[in-house]
Amino acid sequence: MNQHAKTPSKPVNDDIGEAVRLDLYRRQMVIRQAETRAYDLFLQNLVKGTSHLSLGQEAIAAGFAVAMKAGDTSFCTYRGHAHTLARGVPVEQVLGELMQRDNGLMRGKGGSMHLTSVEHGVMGSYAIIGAHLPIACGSAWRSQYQGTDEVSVVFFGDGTTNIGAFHESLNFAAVWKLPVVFVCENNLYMEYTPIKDVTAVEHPAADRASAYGLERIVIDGNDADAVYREAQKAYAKARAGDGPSMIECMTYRHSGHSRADPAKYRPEGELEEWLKKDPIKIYQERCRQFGISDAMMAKIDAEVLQVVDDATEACKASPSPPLELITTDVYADGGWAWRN
Amino acid sequence: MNQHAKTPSKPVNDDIGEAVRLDLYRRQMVIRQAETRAYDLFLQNLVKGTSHLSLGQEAIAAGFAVAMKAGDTSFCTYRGHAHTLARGVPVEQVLGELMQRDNGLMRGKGGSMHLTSVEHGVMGSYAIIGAHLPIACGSAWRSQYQGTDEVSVVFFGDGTTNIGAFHESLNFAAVWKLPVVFVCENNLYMEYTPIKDVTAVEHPAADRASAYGLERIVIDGNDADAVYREAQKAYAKARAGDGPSMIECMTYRHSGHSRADPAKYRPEGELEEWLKKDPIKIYQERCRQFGISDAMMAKIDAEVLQVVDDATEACKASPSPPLELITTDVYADGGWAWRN
Amino acid sequence: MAELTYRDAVSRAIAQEMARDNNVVFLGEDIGKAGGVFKATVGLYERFGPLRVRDTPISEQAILGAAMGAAMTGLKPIAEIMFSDFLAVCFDHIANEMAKNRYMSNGQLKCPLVVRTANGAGSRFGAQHSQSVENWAMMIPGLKVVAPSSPADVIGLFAAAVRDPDPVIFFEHKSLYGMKGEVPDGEILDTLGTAKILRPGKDATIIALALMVGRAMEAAERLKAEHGIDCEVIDVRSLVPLDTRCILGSVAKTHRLFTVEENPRLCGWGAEIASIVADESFYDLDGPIVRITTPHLPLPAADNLEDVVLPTVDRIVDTVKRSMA
Amino acid sequence: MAELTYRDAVSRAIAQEMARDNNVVFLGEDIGKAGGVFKATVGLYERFGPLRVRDTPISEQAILGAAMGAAMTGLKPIAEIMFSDFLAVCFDHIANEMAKNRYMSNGQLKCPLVVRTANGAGSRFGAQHSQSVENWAMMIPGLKVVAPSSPADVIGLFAAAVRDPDPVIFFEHKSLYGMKGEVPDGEILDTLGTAKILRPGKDATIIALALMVGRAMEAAERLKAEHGIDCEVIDVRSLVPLDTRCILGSVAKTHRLFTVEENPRLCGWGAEIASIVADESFYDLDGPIVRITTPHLPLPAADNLEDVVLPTVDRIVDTVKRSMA
Ligand SMILES: Cc1ncc(C[n+]2csc(CCOP(=O)(O)OP(=O)(O)O)c2C)c(N)n1
Ligand SMILES: Cc1ncc(C[n+]2csc(CCOP(=O)(O)OP(=O)(O)O)c2C)c(N)n1
Ligand SMILES: [Mg+2]
Ligand SMILES: [Mg+2]
Repeated sequence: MNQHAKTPSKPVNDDIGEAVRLDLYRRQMVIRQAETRAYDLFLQNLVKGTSHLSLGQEAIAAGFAVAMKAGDTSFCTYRGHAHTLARGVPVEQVLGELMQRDNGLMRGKGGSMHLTSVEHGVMGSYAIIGAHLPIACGSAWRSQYQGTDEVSVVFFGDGTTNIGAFHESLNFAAVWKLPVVFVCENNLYMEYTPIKDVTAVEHPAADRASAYGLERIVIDGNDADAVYREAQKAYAKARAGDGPSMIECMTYRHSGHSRADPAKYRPEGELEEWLKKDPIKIYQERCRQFGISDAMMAKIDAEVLQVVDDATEACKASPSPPLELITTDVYADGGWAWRN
Repeated sequence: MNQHAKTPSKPVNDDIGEAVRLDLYRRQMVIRQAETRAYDLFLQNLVKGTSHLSLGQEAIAAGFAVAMKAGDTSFCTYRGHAHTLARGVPVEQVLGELMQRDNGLMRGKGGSMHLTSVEHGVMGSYAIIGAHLPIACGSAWRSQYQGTDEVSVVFFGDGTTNIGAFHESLNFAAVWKLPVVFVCENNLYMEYTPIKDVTAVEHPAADRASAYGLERIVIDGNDADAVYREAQKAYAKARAGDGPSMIECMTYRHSGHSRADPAKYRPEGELEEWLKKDPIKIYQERCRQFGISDAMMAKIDAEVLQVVDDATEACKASPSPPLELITTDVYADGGWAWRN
Repeated sequence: MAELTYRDAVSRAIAQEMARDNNVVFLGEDIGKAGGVFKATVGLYERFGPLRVRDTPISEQAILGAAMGAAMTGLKPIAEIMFSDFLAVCFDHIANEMAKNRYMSNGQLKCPLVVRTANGAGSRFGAQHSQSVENWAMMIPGLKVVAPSSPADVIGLFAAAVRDPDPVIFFEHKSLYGMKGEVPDGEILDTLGTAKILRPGKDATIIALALMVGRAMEAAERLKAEHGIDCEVIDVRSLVPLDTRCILGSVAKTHRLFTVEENPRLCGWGAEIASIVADESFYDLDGPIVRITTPHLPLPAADNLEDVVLPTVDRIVDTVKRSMA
Repeated sequence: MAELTYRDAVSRAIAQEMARDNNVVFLGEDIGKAGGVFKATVGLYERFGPLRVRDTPISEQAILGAAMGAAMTGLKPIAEIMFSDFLAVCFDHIANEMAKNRYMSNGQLKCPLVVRTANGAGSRFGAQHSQSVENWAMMIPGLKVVAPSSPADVIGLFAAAVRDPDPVIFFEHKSLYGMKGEVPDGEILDTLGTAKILRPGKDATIIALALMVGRAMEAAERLKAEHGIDCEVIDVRSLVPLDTRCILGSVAKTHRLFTVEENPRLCGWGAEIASIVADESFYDLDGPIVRITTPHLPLPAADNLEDVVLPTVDRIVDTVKRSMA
C-alpha cells in the first residue's frame, strides 16, 4: 500500500462502503468513456451542433447523483451530459442526441445542450446561464408544498455566479427555506476567460454564501468521496426542512469549453497539474486503498466500454429524426397550432 | 444645552463646519417642504400620476449631495424627488413635473418617476427596480476611462438588493474598480412588504458587501452629518482610484410607498418611534449644539417656504405641455421618424 | 348575476381556481398580506393562507423560475408580474424557458402556469409603467396570450388559462380595473382561442383588444349614427391561439378591416392580423387594411399627452370615416 | 478591393471605428484576450489595449447598463451580447432603458451606443441559441435596428451605427460569419435606413433580411429561369429606420409582395411591412401579400430538421410560383 501514501485521506472506518464506492467508480467511468467517445465521434464529424464535455469533472456528477434518491430532481447546464449519464440515463440516448439521431434522448429536437429525462429526474439542461437556478427553486417549492422529502439539485459553473439569476435564486431559496442544493462546479474558467479576472472574490460561490445566510463550503471536486459526503449532508439538511445549501466544488475541465475550443488560453502547465489530480486516477487509488482490486475495476471498465461501444453502434445505425417531429410538442395537445 | 443630552454624538472638534452644516440643513428643509407641498397638492388633486415621497429620508439625499462636486453624477429611483432637489434642481421644475405642467423638469413627458437634470448631474430617475445600478457603473467607467476624478452615486432601496441587476453591478464595479458609490436607503419596506420577510440577511446591502470584496457599512441614515462623513470617505476612495463602496443607510419613510398607499400594513407604533428620529428634528438639535440659533434656522425655513410657495404658484399658472411634445425627442434628430 | 369590477373579477377568478384545485398556488410581490398594489388580490391570503399565497422578494426571475419549476413538477402556479413592463426583467424565462421547454424536451416537460400582469396606459405613470406589450408574448412560439376586456371575460378566460396545460400570459388592463360589468353567478369557464363579435355590422370590421374594445364600440356607434357606417366590432380576447376563423369570416362579410391597437405600431398584434388577412382574404378586401395604433414612441406621462397618444374614439371614427369615403 | 469574410468584416469594422474615435470602447464576454467566441473580434485587444477592449463577467445587464451609462456621459460604447437569444436576460435595458431615456428626459439624455449580437440559425445549436429576434428590437420605439447580409454591408452599416447618436441593435448572422465578399479598401461608411434593391424585377417584390437575402436571390434566379417570373429582390438591411419608400416603390412597380423571414411567424418584421403595404399600397396590389417565414415554433436542433424549418430556396420558389399562378 506504500505507493498510495499521497492519497488525501485514509479513514479507518469506511463510511462509504464498497457498494457505494463501486457505484461511484462506475458512474465516473461511464461519464469518462461516454464523453471520450463523444469527442472521438466529433473528430469523425458525427457529432452535430455543439457539445460541452465534463472530462475531468466526473467526480462531481457521480458524487451528487449517487447520493440522490428516486424523486430527487437534477437541473443541469449545456455541460450536462455528465449529470444526465450519472442519473442512469442510457449512454445510447445521450450519444444519440449529440449525434442528432432519432434514438436521441429528445430525438434530436433539443440537442446536446438540453438533455432531459424526466423519467430519471433530469428535469432539463439549460443553455442560458443562470436560468435554471430559479427553476430548481420551483421544483423544491413543489416538494415543500406537497410535503415530500425530495430534493432539487442544480449544477452550474463558476461563471454563472456573476449573473443576476444566481443572486435572486439564492436569496429566494434561503428565505423560503427550500430543499434545493446549489452546486457550483468551479473549473476556473467561464468560456475562455479565467473566472478570477471577472469576479470580486476568490471563491465565486462560497465567498458569497454568507450573503444568503448560508455556510461557506468549498470542497475538492475531483474526489468523488468528498463530493458524495457533502452531497449527503446537504440533502439530509434539505430533507429535514432546514433549507438550501451551496457547495463550491473545485475542479478543472480537461478539454476546451465546447467542441469548437482548443483551449489555447490556458497557461502552460496548468492542464498537466490538473491531470495529476484526475478524478478517475484519484478514485482508482482510493478503491485500491479500500481493497477493491484492479481486476474488479478493469471488469467495470470493460463493461462500460461494451455499453459505450454498443451505444455507438446503435447511434450510427439510427436514422435522423423524421421531419414530422418539427411540428410536434409545441403545445400540450402535441401540436403547434397557434390559430384555428 | 442639557435638554439635548440625547443627541447621538457631540464632537469637540467640528469637522463639518458651519457653512456645510447650514447647507445640509437647508437642503433637508427644501426636500421636507417641497415634498410636504407635493402631498398637499396631491390632496388637492393637482399631482397627476404617481409620486413617491422621501419624507423621513431627507438626511440621506442631503448628505450625499452636499458631499458631491460638480461633475459627479447621481442616479435615482422613482423615489428621486429628494435626490433631485438635493442637487439644486429648482423646486418649481420638480413640482411642475409632478403636476405634469409645461414648466416641469421634463415638461411633463417623463413624469415624477423619471426626474432628470443633466445640468445638475442628475442623470435620470429610474422606475424599474435595479436598472440604474449598472448604468451608474457605466458613468463611472467613463470617468475612469477619461481620467477624471468624478464619482457616480446611485441610490436605491432595501428591496432592490434582491434583484439580479444589483448583484451584477456590485461585482462589475468591484472587478473594474469603478468610482461608483452604491447607496442603499433601507427604509424597512419594499412597497408594502417588510424587507425582513423576503431577505436572507438582516442588512440586505451591508451583509452582502463581502460578496463583492467590499467593506460592511451601515450608518444612521437619519443623521445628515453621519451621512455626509460617510459620503466624503466613499467619494475620496473612489476619486483615489480605490474603487466602489456600498453604504447602507437605516431610515424610514413617514408616508406610504406612493401616493396611492395609506401604509396600513405597518405595525402600530412603528411610525411614532421613527418620528422621534425624524432627520429634521435630529438636525435641528445638532445645529443648536454647534451654535446655530433657532432664529437662523427659522430664517432658512422661511426662505425655503417662500421658494416652495413661489414654485407652487408658478406651477399652478403653468399650462399643460403642448401636444407637439408627443413626437419630439424619440431620436437624437429631435423627432420620432422610424421610416422615410 | 352581480355587478363586479374588473379588479374584483381578478380576485374572484383566482379564488375560484384555488378553491377548485389544491395544486393552484399563487406568488408575487405584495400580493399576499397587502392584497396587491392594484388591490386585485385582496382576501386571497386570508382565505388560502401563506402556503398558497406567497409574497416574494423583488426578484422577477426567481418568481417566474419558481413558477416554472413548480409547474414542471406538478403544481399549477399563478405568478404575478406587477406591471407588464417588468416582463423585460424576466424575459428570458418568458421567451426562452417556459415557452420552449416542452418542445426542446420532445414533450417530456410540461409547463402549466399563468403569468398575470397589469398592462397598458391611462394612469399617467410614464414610459416605464404604461406599455401595452401583448406582442412581447405573442411573438414567442410556445406561449398562449390572453387579454380580457370585461369582468366576465376576466373570470372565464382566467379559469381557462389556469386549467390550460400550457404557459399562458394573462394581460389585465390597468385602466380597466375600475370597470364594472355584469358577471354570472357560480363557476365561470370560458375558452381560450375564441374571439367575440361584440357588435355585428356589414360595412367594415374593427378588431380591438382590452381597453381599446370599449373605444372601438363607442366609435362604431358613432360611425353608425353620424356617418351611416355599420361596423362589426370584434374583441380578439386571445392572441394565441388566434381565432382567425372569426376574423376572416367577418372580413369576408364586411370586406374592410381596421385594427385598434394600444401598442406602439411596429410589430403589434394588428400587424400580424393584417398580414394574415392580406394573404388569406385578399380577394375579399374592398379597400386598404388600416391600423389605428399608438404612434411608435415611448409613452409620455402628462395626462393631456397620454390622453391623445392612445387611439381615441375620435381618431377611430375619423380614420374609419376617411378610409371608407 | 479585397475579399473578406463577414466575420473579419466585423473586426475590421470595429477597428475602423475605434481607430477613428478614442471615445469608442468595446466590452463583452470573451471578446478581448480570446478574440470572441465567433472569432469576430480577433486582434482588437492587442491593437487597442485592455482599457478599450474589456472582457466582462457573465453579466449581461451589467454589460448593457455600463454601455448605457458610458454613452450617456460621453463615450460611444460597443457592447457584445454573445448570442441574440441572450437579449432576453438584459431585455429591460434594451426595451425600457436605452430606448426610452432620451424621450423620458425630454431630450436631456443621449444614448449613442451599439449592441452587436450573433443572431439566427444554422449551427444546430437548438432553440436557445438559434433564434432570429430582430423583431424583439424592432417593436421597441426608440431603437434603431440593423441586420447586414454581406461583408461590405457589415462594415458600412456598423460604421454608421457607431456614428449614429441613437442606440442601435446590430444583428450579425451566425451562419454568415464564414461568408466571403468583396470589400472596398479604405474607410467604409454606409447609411442607416436604406434598403437595397439587389435584383431588379417586374413581376413581384421579394423582401428579405440577413441570411434570407442569399436565398431570396437564388430563388429569384430560379423563378426567372424555371418559371419566367421576374422578381425584384430587396435587402431591407435596416428595420428601423425603415426604407418604406424603396419598398412601396417596388410594390408600385411589381404589384406583388413576398417577405422571406427567418423569424417565427407571429409579429415578425414582415408582418409590419405587410401591414404598411396593405394600407398604403393596397390599390397597387394585384394579389395577396405572402409571408414566407419559419413556422411559429421553437427551433429544433437536428441538422435535417433545422435545414427545412427555415425558409429554403425551394420553399420560396414554390410559394411564389403557386401564388403567382
Ligand atoms: C446569459 C448567457 N450569457 C452567456 C452565455 C454564453 N456562455 C455559455 S457557457 C459560458 C461560460 C459559462 O461558464 P461557467 O458558468 O463557469 O460554466 P462552465 O462552462 O465552465 O461549465 C458562457 C459565457 C450563455 N449561454 N448565457
Ligand atoms: C423590476 C421591478 N419590480 C417591481 C417594481 C414595483 N416596485 C416599485 S417600487 C417597489 C419597492 C421598492 O422597494 P425599495 O427598493 O425598498 O425602495 P423604496 O420604495 O422603499 O424606496 C416595487 C416592488 C418595479 N418598479 N420594478
Ligand atoms: Mg467554469
Ligand atoms: Mg424600501
